[in-house]
Order: sequence, then C-alpha cells, then structure tokens
Amino acid sequence: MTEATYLNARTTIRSWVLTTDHKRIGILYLVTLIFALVLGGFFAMALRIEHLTPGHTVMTAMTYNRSFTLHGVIMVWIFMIPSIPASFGNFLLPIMVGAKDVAFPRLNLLSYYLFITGTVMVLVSMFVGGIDTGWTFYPPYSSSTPTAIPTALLGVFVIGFSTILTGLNFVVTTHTMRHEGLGWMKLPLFVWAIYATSIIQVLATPVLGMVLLLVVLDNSLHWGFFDPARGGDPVLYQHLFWFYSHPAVYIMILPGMGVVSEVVATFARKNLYSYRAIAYSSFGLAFVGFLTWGHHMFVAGMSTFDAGAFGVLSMLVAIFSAIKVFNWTWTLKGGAVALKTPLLYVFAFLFLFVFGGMTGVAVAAMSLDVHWHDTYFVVAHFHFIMVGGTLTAFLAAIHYWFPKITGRMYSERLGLLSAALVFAGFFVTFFPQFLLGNAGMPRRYYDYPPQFQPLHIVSTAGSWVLATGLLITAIYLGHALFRGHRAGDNPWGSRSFEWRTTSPPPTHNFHATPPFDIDPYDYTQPLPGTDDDPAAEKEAA
Amino acid sequence: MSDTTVLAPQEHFATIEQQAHAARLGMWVFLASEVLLFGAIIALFTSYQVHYPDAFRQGVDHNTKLLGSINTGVLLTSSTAVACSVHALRAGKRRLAGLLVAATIALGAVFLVIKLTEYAKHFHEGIYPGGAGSFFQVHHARGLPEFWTLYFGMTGLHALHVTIGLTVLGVLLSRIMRAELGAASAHRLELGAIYWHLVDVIWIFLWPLLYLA
Amino acid sequence: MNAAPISVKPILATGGALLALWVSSFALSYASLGTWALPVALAIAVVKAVLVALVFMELAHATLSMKLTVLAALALLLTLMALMVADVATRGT
Amino acid sequence: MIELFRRLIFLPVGASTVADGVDALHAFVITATMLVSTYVFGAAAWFTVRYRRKSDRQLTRRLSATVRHEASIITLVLGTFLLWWVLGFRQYVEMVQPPRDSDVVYVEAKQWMWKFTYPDGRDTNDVLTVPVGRPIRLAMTSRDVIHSFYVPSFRIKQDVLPGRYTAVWFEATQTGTFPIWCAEYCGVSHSRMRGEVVVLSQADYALWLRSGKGQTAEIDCGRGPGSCGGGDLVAIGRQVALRRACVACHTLDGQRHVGPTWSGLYGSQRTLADGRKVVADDAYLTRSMMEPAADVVAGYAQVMPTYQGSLTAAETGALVELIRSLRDGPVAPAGVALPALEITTAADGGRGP
Repeated sequence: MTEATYLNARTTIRSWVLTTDHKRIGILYLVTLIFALVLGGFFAMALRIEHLTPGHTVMTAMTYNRSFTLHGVIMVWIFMIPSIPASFGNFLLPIMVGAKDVAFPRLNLLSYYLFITGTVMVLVSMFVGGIDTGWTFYPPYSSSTPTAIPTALLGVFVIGFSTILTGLNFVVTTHTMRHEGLGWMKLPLFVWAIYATSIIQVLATPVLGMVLLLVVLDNSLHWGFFDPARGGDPVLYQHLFWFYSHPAVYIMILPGMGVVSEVVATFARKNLYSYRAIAYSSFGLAFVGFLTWGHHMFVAGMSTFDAGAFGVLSMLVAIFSAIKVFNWTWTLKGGAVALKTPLLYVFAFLFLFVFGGMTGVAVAAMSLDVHWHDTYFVVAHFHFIMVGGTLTAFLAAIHYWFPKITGRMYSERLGLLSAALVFAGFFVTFFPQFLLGNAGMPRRYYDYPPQFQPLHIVSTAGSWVLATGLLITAIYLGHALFRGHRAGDNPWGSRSFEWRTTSPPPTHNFHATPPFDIDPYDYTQPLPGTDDDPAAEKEAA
Repeated sequence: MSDTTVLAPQEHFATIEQQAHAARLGMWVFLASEVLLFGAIIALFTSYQVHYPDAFRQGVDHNTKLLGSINTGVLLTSSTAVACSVHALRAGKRRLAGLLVAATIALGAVFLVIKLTEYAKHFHEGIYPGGAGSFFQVHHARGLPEFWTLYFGMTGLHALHVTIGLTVLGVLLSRIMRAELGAASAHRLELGAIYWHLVDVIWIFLWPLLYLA
Repeated sequence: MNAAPISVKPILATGGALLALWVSSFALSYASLGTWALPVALAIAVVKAVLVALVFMELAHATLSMKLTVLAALALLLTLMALMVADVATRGT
Repeated sequence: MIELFRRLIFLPVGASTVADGVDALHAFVITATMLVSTYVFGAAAWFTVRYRRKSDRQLTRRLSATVRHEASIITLVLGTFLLWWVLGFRQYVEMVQPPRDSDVVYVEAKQWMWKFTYPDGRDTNDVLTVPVGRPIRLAMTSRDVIHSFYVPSFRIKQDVLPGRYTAVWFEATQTGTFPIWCAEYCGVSHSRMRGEVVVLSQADYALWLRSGKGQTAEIDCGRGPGSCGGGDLVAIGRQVALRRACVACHTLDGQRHVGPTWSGLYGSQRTLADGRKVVADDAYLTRSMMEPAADVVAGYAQVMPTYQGSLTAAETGALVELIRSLRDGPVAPAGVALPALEITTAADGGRGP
C-alpha cells in the first residue's frame, strides 16, 4: 500500500498548475528555475566559446552584448534571486515551523504566476530587439539605446513584485504560523536564513522596482529622470540601483548559508558550534548589507566622503560572513563526519565562498578597487560568490532534500563524482578570470588584445568541465526520480523538523502532531521512535 | 444585526485570531514595502533638491499651493472618517460604518478631481514632464525640468495609490452594505483603512516637499 | 494582538489635531523662515504622520513584530536618503 | 620582490607613482586571502578525516563556542579588514586629489573614441602624449553615455560622465606606451574604445611640443570645426569668450559687471551667497559654466544660463586656460580686441576677428 503523499493526492494537471499547496508550488518553482539555469547556462557557454579567440569567433559584437546581458538578467533575477527561497524555502519553511501551509497560500500561487509573467516578458524582449545594457541597466545608455528596454525592465519589475509577495508570505508565516512551543531559538537555521532573506526582499525590491520604472519612463517617454541634458544625474541611478542590488547579493547567498548550516549539522551529526552566532549573523548580513551599496561606485564620480563611508561599512558586513564560516568549520570538530554528496558540495561552498568573500573585501579596499573595478577580477569575484556560493548550495540542497521531496535516493558514487567535477570545472573556469582582471582586461569586452588569449582558453575549457558535471547530475537525478530506490523517511538520520514527517510528506505536512519541543541539532542522545532508537535497533536485530 | 456570526478560519490556520494576526502583519509588511517604493523616488527628489536648491524653490513657488493645501485637508479628513468607520463597525454600528466609508470614498474622489484640476492647469501653462512644453522655453533654471518631472512622477504614483485605495474601499463598502462584514470581521475593513492611512501619510510628506517650502 | 480602543474620542481628537497642524503648517509657509521653512514643515509632517500611525493605524496597540517592521522600513529609508544626499552635498570637495 | 609578485599574478608594469603602493597592498590582501582559504579548507579536511563517522547511529558530545573564542576571531578578522580599509582609503585619497601644480589635459569621451585637448591648443584622438615625471590631471567629460578612463599600468580608473567633469591624475614614472581602455560598457564597440598613453622623456616631450604634431583644436568659431585657427588655448579661449558672449557679463580687466570679472579670479578665494568659501580652481570654474546656480558668488544675481551641452570639452578647457592666464590681473589683449562691455560687438564677434 502506498502512503498518501502530496505527490499522489491528486494527479491531474489542473491540480498542479492551480495548486495552493506550498510543496507543489515549491516544485513548480524548482522546475522553472532549472529551466532558467539551463537557459542562462547556454548563454554562458556561448560567451565562453566566443572568447576562445580575440575578435569574432562565433558571434557578432551585438549578439555578444545581448548575450551577456541576457545571461546576467536570467541568472540574477530568474535564477539566483528566487532560487533557494522560492523552491526549497517554499517546500520546507512551513514544515520546519510545523505549519500546514504558508500564511497566504493563494498569494503564494499568484506570486508564482507573476514570476512566470515576468520571465516571459524578459524572454520576449529577446525576440523584439534584445537588450544590450548589461544587467545593471545604467543610464544614460539604457535610456537611449533603441533596444527592448521597456519590455525587459517591466519584466524584471513584475518578477520583483513576485519576490516581494514571496518574502511577505515567509515573514508572516515565520511570525504567526509557528507550532505551539516552537520558539525562535529552536527554529532550524534554514528558517532563520529564509526569514532574513525575506526581510531584504520586502524592503529592497521596491526600490529596484521604482528605479526601473523611472528608466522605462526615460527610455520610452524621455522624461529624463537621469538624463544629464535635462539636469539629471546618472550617478543617482546607480545609488538607487545598488541600494537594491547589493542587498540582493545577500538575497542570493543567505538561503545558501541556511542550507550549509543544515547540511553541516546533519552530516557531522553534531550540534552547531554556535547556533546563536549563525542565527544573529543572518540578521547582521540582512541589515548591514543595506549600508554598503556605494562600494560599487568608487570610481563612478561619487564624493570622496561617501566613498570612504561606504568603504568602512563594507568592512563591517564582511565580519558576519566570517562568523558563519568559522562556526560551520568548527562544527565538524568532534563530530561524526560522513562525506556524502551534499557535504562535498558544502565543502566546495566553504572554500569558494571564503575565496570569493575575501576577494570581495579586497575590492572594498578602495585603492585596489580602482584597478579592479569593471574588470574580470570583479567578474571572477562575484561568480565565486554566486556560482561557487549560491549554485553550489543549491546543488547541495537538491541532493540533501532529494529523498525528502521525492522519497527516492540517487547514486551516491555518481553524486560524489559530479560534485568533484563541478568544483574542479568551476575553479578552472573562474580562477583565470582573477588573473585576467589583474592584467587589466575590462569586463563586457567582445574583443580583447591577444595577450589575454591563453587565460581565456583555460577559462573556456573549465566551463566545459563544469557543464559536464552538471549534465551528469541531471542524468542521474532524472534517473533516480523514477528508478531510484526508496529512501525511507529519514535517510540521513537528521534531527531537523522536516525529517520528522514521512518522505514525501502528506498534503498537510504531518500525519500526527509532531513534537516541536526538541532541539533540531541535538545529537547527544538517540531519537525515540526512529532508527536511532536502541529499542528499534534491538527489534530489527 | 447579524454581527454575531462566528467565522471559521481557513483550514491552514488554527484560529480566526491567528488568521487575523497574519493578515494584519501581512498588511504592515506590505506597507513597509510601499514606504520604500515611495522612499526611492523621494530620495531622488531630495538629492536633486540639494543639487539645485534655487530651481526647486522656483518650482515650489510656482506650484498651485492653495489647491495642494486643500487636498491635504481633504485627505486628513478622509483618514479621520475611515478610522471612525472601523470603530463603528467594531461596535456593531454597521450602517454608520457604511456611511463613513462612503464619506471617505467621496473625499478621495474630491482629492482626485482637485489633483486633475491641478494637472490641467499645469498643462495649460505649458508644463509637461521631461522639461517639455512652452513653460521651459521661458524658465531656464537648470534643474527646473527635474522638479516638474519628479512632481508628476510622485503625484502620479500617489494618485494611482489613491485610486487603488478607493477601489478597495468600494469593495469593502459593498460588502458592508450586503452585511457580509460585521463586528466579527471588522479586521477586513481595518486592513483597507490601514492602506488608506498610508496613502494619507505619503501625501502628508509630499505636501511640504512639493508645495510649501 | 490589537486591543481596540474603547472610545471614539481619541480618533476625533486626533482628527482635530491633524487639521490644526495642517492649518499651522499652511500659515507658517507664509512666514519667511528662509532655510528653516522646509525643516519646520517636515517636522510638522512627521508629527502628523506619527499621529496617523499611532492612533488611526493603531500602531500603538500593535504587536512588536509590526512595530519592528515599520521601524526597519524607516531606518532603511533614512539610510538611503542620508547617504544619497551626502554624496550630492559633499561632491564638490 | 614586487616585480616577482607582479609577474606571478599577471599584473602589468607599474608605471605611475601610485602603482607600487597599490601593488604592495594587493600583495598583502591576496596573501591573506590565500592563507585564510587554505586554513579553512585545511581545517575542514582535517576534521573530516579525524572525526570520520564510524557508525550511522553514532552520537556526539555537545561542543559549543565560548564567547572568548568567537570574540577573538571577530577581533582578529575585523582588525585585518579595517587595516585594509585604512591603507586603501589613504591611497584612494591620494589618487583622487591631484597635486596643485599638475598640468591639465582635457578629455572628451564619445562613442567610441577618446579626444585629448592640450593646453597649447592641440587635439589628438586616442593618443595621449605626456612627459615622464610630471603630474598630469585629466579633466574629463563625455558627449553621450558613461565611459570609464582606465590605464591598467598606472592603476587608475575614473568614470567619465556626460554633463559633468570628473578628474583623474597620474604621474608616469617610466617612458613607454601604455594602453587606455574604456571600462564602462558604452555600446556595441565598447571593446574597441581603446587608446594609448605615450610617455616621453622630458627632452622628447619638449621636441614633441615644438613639432606641432596633432591637430589644432576643433573648436567651432562659427565656420565649422577648426575654424578658430591655430594658436594656444588662451587665444582660443578669447575667441570662445567672444563667440559665446561670455564677455557680455564678465570683464577681463577687473571691472565689476553683471557677473564677476575674470581678472585675478583664478586661484582666489570666493565667498558664496550661502556663506561657503571656495577656491576658484579649474573644478570650480568648469562647474560654474555647467551649473551656474550651484555656487553663486555673494553679491551677484543668479542670471547665468547653463552651458551644459553647448560647450565642448576643448572649449571649456580654452575658457579655463584664458581665466588662468588672467590670474595676475588683466593682460594686454594679444591679437584680439576684447570689447568687454559691448554686447552687440560680442554678439557679432562670432564672425571672427
């Protein structure tokens, strides 16, 4: 007899596309996100191939410019920003707080369809002229280029609306839907991470929405909010844009940090070295992250006073990431560490994120930024954070919660192999880009002087290894989806709340009211009623 | 009156109190988001004001101060009316609550009519967004086009919010008249009222920035 | 949770206060305050906004989470404005 | 040592006075990054091996951070970061403040070329010729979108904005040719917007100055670009002042008129209408042309229109040079009669001398 799960409760297409079940909406997001990742990845590969030789390789300058813009827009707004919160956050947050659903299930569905609408608008812009501004849409270029700016920017605006509604839903759910007896200090750290992310989503995204609207008005009606000929100041656009887009980096990385906290504790079978430090530092990142946007503008013509202020504030925000990294690493000490696929991805995360984060601090050291700004050094730095951080955490999450979501298990050997390939491929792709940046190669260059070619070839070769790793992942996960052996309810032996119900969970998440009075990271004693229980062990024997 | 109807919560909530609390917090979080939306354009306005103090003074001096000020009074009164209507509905005085919401809607409509009158006056004078129009061939102060563009942007966005608020209040009014809202479900009206108050608060700041000083 | 005010009096009193502040703000705009005109007008606006928020929007009776939401939004808004204006104001030096 | 480091991480030669300091900080920061990454990964790897799992039901002892442990890590890390900021900020301030005695070259960026205008009135496209060992300040503006002036070998970069003048300076320490790249995306040919700085020895530079290479400034004196003829920037400035009717309000001989006189203006301290005091340097003068309302001198009415968009970088440069030439009071008009107060003459002065 098969158990009733959210997957087999109703199986019509209608029951999926009009579902208000947070788990199914999470799955809808996951499928859409993987589509976005593939599309953004396609452009990335095309860009890398173009750079095999200086000048024309496979595409014209205009195609190149549109491709890197689409790569950026798709990866940032259609993949990174919603990635972990919209998929795993949706699926897990209500379960982790012991609720039947998010606070506003219909709003949740609306949010998904807004996301789809925005995505379609961005993709349509590809066919009605494309956009060639880069994902930062700086005026006056963006307000004068004849390409499809209004379509694309309104698309991003709509996606922003979806982000706000998702964040709002999570904030309210965390506040009002927690199970009785589940205090803030007992919440899984993933919930803290998603909650802090949601705060940024709700408070930063409207600023982006506003400034994009102004650029659309500048571009289509020539209102000139940022047009120097009418007295406008393009640097003010950059202020407003980065007021959103710097915190957006934390929208991308914080949920990944939540994943890391969960995975590290589970595979070390140990309490986190400091729960409070990790929880509070999420808030630290969320709030101090709002004060540092100006470090994107050190050479933009900002005042020296402001530049100095943003420089020192940027140093403060880095400390919160450092606290987390330190605490994760020391969690392993005295644990019972099993190097499974999710943990291997987390190790990749740790290394790449430390490297990416430290080079981030380096670019906030102001005189160095003057040389590095808008070069491949910056490109390498933020890919270390976004791919090495967020994408790696996303892959860790997929592997960690795969049995939770599907009830099945993938091949561990292929998992470890592809994780190693992804790590190696990533490193070979992006490490040379630091060196290119040192040498002075500016970003968004279609053509480049021949002395940079060897490094570009290495980088392109790395991108193929990375793609191979991801392709293998797709194949064995696809296989496991239908053919994988049954995983059992709690294959990792985790103490966290989402594993206290069946895998996959039933429609209303719990068959019986689970106990929410324990510490989700307590591995000091056996867990009653599970495989861990000595009594159960005896019975099995 | 049928205000004693006990409302059942939606199935994923344990109690109606939990549901009302969630709805209220949700509205506040949404308003926080709205504050930042308006905050972005106000921050832009303030920056340009610091950059072009003289042009912005000229702009303010030229603006239709009397009409803008009357509109402030209209919105303040409407806010008071809708606050009273929430109070009345909680006390079970559905009819009074309905009347007060109707008054709020009427005042909101007056606000929009006055706002449109102002726009008509500006257009007549040759003031259009983007520094277009005959006005700017006579008045050259650098930064003046930005004042008027931002003026249209800010008041236009605000007028859009007034319109949304009026729609929400209209729906609530019809539900009060059909006795679908009563003392037990007063929090629904309360949410609409909170939104209306926010629209009022934003105007409270736009008024001095654009009309007074 | 929101404990609803029992009497309608605070609402009416607040409405009266708002209109009084409105009139005074309008009148003050004719006094030649020079550079102080805008700060004074904005200070009155802040008082009005606080009254509306505390009494009409019942923030005074709201939960801590709601108050913190408002505070967070205001703190970030002020940060945005302060650092943006600081750039424009200190650029010449 | 620093040369080895440069070669190791692909840095170009350091050919300006700021390069060595920046590269030293670079070395410090990158070494620390490498060490910390290795340390974190090493620790994780060691714990993974040392505490590997022995049984799937293995229990672990609770092990928590002490406040002292957390605090010491925070202090150490934050201390390092703040030290980087202090070092970086000091260098940054040095990089954005040109020495007082620097030579000025006017730069106009447009899609997709760089145009340099020298004090002697010459124009060159895409090639900037400078002497070694002299501080050079670039006053830069853009004609269309944002560009960014980047010379990797000098470790300098500055965005070039339409509607505004931004400045960057450098002092080359070795002769040679160094590439200039545009670092801010500016359209389809962004990657081809390249130029070069040619650094000559002082002697070669003097020769270059005399050779008259480059074109005469393409300043429009009413009969198309270049119609102002030759001559140095001061002479061109006089013609611009006539043609643009600057002299309708500003005198060159020290008399007060609608606007302040230009005589003795340069380098003097001005008291503004709002009480601020500023020194009338190049930045102030260009700003006053573009945004007359920004700094109104006390005692004068704000009636000047903006010249934003109507003056090219070269014309602005010429005017500033003219005003600079008058810093010690009026000089006898050379070649061009300057009818200081007669507006009618100024208006048809456009037809040339």
